[in-house]
Amino acid sequence: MQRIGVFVCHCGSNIAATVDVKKVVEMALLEPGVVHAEDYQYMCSEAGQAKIAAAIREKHLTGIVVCSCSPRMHETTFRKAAERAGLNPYMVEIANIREHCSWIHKDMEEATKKAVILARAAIAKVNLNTPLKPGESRVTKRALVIGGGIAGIQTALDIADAGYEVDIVEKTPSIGGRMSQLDKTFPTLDCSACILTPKMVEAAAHEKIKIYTYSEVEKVSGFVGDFTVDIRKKARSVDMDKCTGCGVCQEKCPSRKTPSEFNRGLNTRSAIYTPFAQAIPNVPVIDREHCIKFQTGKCGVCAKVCQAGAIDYGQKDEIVTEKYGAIVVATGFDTIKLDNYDEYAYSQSKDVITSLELERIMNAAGPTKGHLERLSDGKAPKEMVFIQCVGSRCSDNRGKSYCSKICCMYTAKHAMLIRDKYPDVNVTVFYIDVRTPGKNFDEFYRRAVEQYGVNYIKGQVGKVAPQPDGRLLVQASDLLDNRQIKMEADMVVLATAIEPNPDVRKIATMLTASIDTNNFLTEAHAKLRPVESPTAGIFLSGVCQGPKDIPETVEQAGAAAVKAIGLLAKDKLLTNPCTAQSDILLCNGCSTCANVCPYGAITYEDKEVNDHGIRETRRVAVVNSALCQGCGACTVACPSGAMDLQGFSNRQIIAEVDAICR
Amino acid sequence: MQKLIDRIRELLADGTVARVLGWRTGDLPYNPEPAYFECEEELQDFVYNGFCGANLSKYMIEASRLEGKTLVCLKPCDTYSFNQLLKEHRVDREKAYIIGVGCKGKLDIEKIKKQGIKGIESISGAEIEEAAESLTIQTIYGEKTCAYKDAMLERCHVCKGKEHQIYDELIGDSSDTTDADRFAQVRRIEAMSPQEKFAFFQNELSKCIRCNACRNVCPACSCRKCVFDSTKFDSSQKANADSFEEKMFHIIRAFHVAGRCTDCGECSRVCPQGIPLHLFNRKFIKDINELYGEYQAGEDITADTPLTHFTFGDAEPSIVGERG
Amino acid sequence: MSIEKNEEFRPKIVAFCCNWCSYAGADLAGSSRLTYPADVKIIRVPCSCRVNPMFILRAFEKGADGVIMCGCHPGDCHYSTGNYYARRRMTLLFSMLDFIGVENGRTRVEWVSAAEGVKFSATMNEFVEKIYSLGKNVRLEDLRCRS
Amino acid sequence: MYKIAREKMPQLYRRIAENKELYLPLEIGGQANFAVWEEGDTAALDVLKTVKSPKDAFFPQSENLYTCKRDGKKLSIEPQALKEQEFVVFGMKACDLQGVQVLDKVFLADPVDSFYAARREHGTIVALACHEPEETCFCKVFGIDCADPAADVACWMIADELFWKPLTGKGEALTAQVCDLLTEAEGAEETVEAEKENIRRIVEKLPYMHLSLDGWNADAQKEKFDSPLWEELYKPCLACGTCTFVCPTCQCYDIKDYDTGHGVMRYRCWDSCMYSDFTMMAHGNNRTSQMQRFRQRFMHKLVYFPANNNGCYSCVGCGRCVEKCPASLNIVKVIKKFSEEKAAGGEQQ
Repeated sequence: MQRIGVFVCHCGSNIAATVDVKKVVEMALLEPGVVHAEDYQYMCSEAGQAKIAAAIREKHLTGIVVCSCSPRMHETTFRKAAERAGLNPYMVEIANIREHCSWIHKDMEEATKKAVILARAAIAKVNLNTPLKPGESRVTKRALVIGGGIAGIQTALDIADAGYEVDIVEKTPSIGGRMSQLDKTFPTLDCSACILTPKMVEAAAHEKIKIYTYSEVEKVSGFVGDFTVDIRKKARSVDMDKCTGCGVCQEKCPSRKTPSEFNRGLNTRSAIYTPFAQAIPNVPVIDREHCIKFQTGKCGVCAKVCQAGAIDYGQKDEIVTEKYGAIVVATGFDTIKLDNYDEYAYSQSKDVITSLELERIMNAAGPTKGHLERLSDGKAPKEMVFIQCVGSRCSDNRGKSYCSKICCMYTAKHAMLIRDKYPDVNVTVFYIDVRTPGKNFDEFYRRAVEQYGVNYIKGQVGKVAPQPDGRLLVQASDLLDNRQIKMEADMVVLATAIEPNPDVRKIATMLTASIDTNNFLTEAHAKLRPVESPTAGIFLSGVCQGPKDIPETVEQAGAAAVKAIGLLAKDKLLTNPCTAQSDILLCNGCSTCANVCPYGAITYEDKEVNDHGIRETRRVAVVNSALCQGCGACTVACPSGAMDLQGFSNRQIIAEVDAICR
Repeated sequence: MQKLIDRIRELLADGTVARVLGWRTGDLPYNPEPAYFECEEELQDFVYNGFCGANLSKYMIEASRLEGKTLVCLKPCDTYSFNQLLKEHRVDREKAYIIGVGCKGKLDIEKIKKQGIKGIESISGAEIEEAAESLTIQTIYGEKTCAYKDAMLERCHVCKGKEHQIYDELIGDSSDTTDADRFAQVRRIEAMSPQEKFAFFQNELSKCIRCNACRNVCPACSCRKCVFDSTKFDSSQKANADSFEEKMFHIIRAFHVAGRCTDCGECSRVCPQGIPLHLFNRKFIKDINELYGEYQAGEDITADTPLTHFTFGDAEPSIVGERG
Repeated sequence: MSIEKNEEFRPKIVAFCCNWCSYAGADLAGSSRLTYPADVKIIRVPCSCRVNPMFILRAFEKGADGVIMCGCHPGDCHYSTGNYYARRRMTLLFSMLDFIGVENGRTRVEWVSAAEGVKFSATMNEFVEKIYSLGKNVRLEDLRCRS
Repeated sequence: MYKIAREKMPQLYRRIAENKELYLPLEIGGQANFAVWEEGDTAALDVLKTVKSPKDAFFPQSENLYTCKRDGKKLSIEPQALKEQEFVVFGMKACDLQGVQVLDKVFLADPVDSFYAARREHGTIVALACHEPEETCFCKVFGIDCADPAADVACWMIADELFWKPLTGKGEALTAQVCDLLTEAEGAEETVEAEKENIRRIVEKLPYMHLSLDGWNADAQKEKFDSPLWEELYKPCLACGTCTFVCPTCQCYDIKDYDTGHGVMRYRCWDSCMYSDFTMMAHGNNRTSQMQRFRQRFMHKLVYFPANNNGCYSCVGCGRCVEKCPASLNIVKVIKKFSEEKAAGGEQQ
């Protein structure tokens, strides 16, 4: 039997003016288990807390109920006070007789009656409380960043600068990501490579950062503070230590027909290659699928020409197992496939291109060495059409329902750059809305229209038809003038929607991080915890969480780093003790609970049980209290009642219900 | 049936299976019981006829713990239950050798007796071989006949189909015996006024004697310890001391199996008081189908179960009132 | 209002509120002095997904006349997905209660954010009024509790 | 001997109900069970067996024992009043009558169960002979004559007339109360005898009537208890309580508390030896497997009870469990199995 103390706060007149606090004390004393009750002016004051402490000590209280303001206000205060007096902090319950009672009721009798019932419910609950102790777990002071684009690089740099080790795992042969493919960036028109390359170099040179390129995360186990990750280092076929990056192998490689991923397939590369000149590491990989040596066994030119003897055809994939305290996902995006948008003739005409392809065409290192030309015949275009929202803001199932966010701005950038460099080219942009929230964004767009004479038409393009003469007939509607437009263009650029990198689904499953219907990783809270996954210890950086531009990505990368640093700075983690627990004897092992757990906190083990003398091995649920956040979804999903939530147990809630309905 | 027995004998003899879970012939013409057979001579009592309504899936929970494989005879509708148990890790597929047995509708002795047929000595027409149109019943009060359809279990009138969902081999033909709308009665009740609904269920549930037959026969109610037997929830009640308790028991039971109930109809088959317990389950199934998309538990074991899954655009609970 | 008309009957109403949104919304209603009848008593739960249908039936058993559950708006759940599960569970439960003839107005779910003190108070006023109009719960009560 | 025409029966019910509770087989939701008759109800007297036995009238499925009330920290205890209302159970069959005899041996033996005793004292039983016994009946095996039920009043329904014969003082008193509705039945003895003969002839044809109880006695306790047959027999058992709850002789009960919010109601309710928490105590269960619980039921009915009650079995052959067991298990199958085994054993020797 508990020995319960009840403390009724006047809160000055906030409570006492409407609730007869003496009556509450008197009635509380009649409840089972209550051995002490008193009221006081301000329970949260030093003096009030001292009264609580004194009563705990003198009356040997095992639980207390404070009738006061909302627990959201002072629950922590009273828990700490109880703890100082030697009582387990989870033996404290609050009856909210201010926000839920005195402040909303005017009639004293009625308010007092309600306060008595609320106190009674809290007493009934605390009668069933048990002392709880937060668990502890160690923190491995190293972070893993998945993805080596600008988001991953920035996150890694920030974490490393704080003094923690960081590993970056990048799937492709080089870090740099999408940003390395861009020519210029809005709204300042900086050269993308010029601002990205120093960051790449800095990351590579940082003593706290280890970069695994051409590598993938294979397996993740463990939980916040203590993840174990298997990383597959794919065989590069080139010895990283010996290679000097001279590039001779690439020049001499006889297999040159592979579409270049970096240039979006607009030109080709050799089978041994580095994706781009500034690649980090500047060590090529052999694409075994297209390598003559690997396919036929006859060739070996690269090994012959390599002065350093770095070519190693026998290299095998290697699995590295590392421990991490925090994991940041920065897997980025790709543009969507345009299979559902035949009307734009993307697959029929070489002169219909995506914006990302235009970036490569405009880039001096790109397939046309930076000359704006039609890919079909190499002629300079005179008339260019940009189509916005291709696959974005789509109300049917063909594309994405969301706004890709970056297209308005990069199209303004493209239009401006073309008009600047080739003033004789006419540029027309078909848009639904022009969205330019962001610092200097609208000014940028207006410059495109006002200074550079870009022709913006609000309207949708219905069809792009290649003509016999090689030009493209664009049929559109002008929504403002309410007329149909037919115009001929030399090139059409599609502002193609972006979507999360398709690999993210696999990674999310490994991390038990939740993902939304568009494959974006879900944040723990849309507003208040935007860079954390609901799964503890997993953080989100960049477009994997939602569409964003470079400045936003960098901001979020920094924010994710701060959250990771906050975690790594701790020596150990105290876990919320109000977690779910499964009764091994009642558990059916049916997996229902695991299906509703948003944190992947429930696993199944075959355990030896002794069920009243019957010894057998059973499949039972095990809750990892470091991962469990205490929502209670599993407790209701569990049909046998094996799963219960500490601090909000079935019996506790039922006791409250009974006390209220009595 | 001979083909079935021959095959079982073979599998038992060559050691493929350690035992057989089927039906043993009863001492009355209509009461075969679920039974294990472990050797050739025991098989002489093996029977499979129209009265073998019992769903043997649930016995496989226990059988999964035994050494060696258990051959189990499952009718098409029983295989849904087996699948569901498999999904919930309650049975071990490796421990089961499933013979999908043919089914042309199972018989309900209560329905025969309700027609005033009593003192039954023998029944012919319940054998499985050919689909009989009628039953001939010898009684101490003379010979009676009864149309096969009129003696069929309620669940067979809303048959889920003749396809077995899981099996190692099939023996015997099945037919789809559907001749009624599965949700007709649910719809009829839905159309009643609250007073009528309440009166209907009060009348039915007042018969409940809390024998727990419905729960214990139910393949979805496979908890090691039911919440109503456990002290953990403060819900341990044995008797219908107040009319509330039956409601609590049957609503919660239906809720616990919602999305998992395959509508095998065993609950209604075994209720000694003839309470149409399947109505609770069907109501949930109908709601799930209408609100969250067609779902048949036990059909696809990889599918998301309705109550452990959601969509962002799910109906709000207020739809209950809005539907009228 | 019907409250004055019916002096005798004071309903018992249990409100389950999730800690993160609705309980805070109720706090805000309090600090904004937005009144609602004292018949409503709030039980704090971590999330709407913690509310077991058994709790709701238990409340009726013990004499409650109405039960309302409040949680974060769909999409805003502190635990991401809790209220989505709760929504399905409660929809089915309420539908079943309706099916067996328990007046549908006695149960309700409302999504109330921490900023919606006004909505909290309005919802409670509306719900209490509804319960007054329905009168005493007799269809789901254990009569032994009256003694 | 008296008689009354069938169509006049409602008048009879009404008369009895004037100052007594009248329990009759009533059909509710398609199932006949004994329940208190109210004006307008139609009796289901032609139903041979009600689903539940009429034992509820004397030993209800659940009944309050006492109530504790809490007022602040003060507790008060109110015992439950004993039954004082006179009542009549109309239409009980011979097997169920024997069932009451069995209950008497349990509840009226020292220490007397006062709740049960009060009901027995205030209850009058009007029994009805079984017009057409069925294949699940085996009362004769226990020496019961379903053609001639001995209660306070014995009745026979022959054609459209009910023949009424008071046998005890209570029966005479009831007869006096309704005598103006009854008519003297002259020469009825012959009619009734013919009916009895007819019933007995039917009984002879029933499949279970020649069941042998050989070997079911106290001496066989250990042999029966240790028999390997139980392990085989119990297998289909679902551990539900159907057999025990429809049984006219099962008498086990559990005592439980119900929290009313203002105190506690202590009540008893039927328990079933088939339930996993049967006889559960603080240390756990003394029967841990379903086989043990299953064995308990039959050992109790056929061995322990007769051993303690001069050979009186606590089964009356009503056959309800035969009809209602969801797994088609029953006491007949158990008895037969043991007999077969014995016969087989005999042959071998």
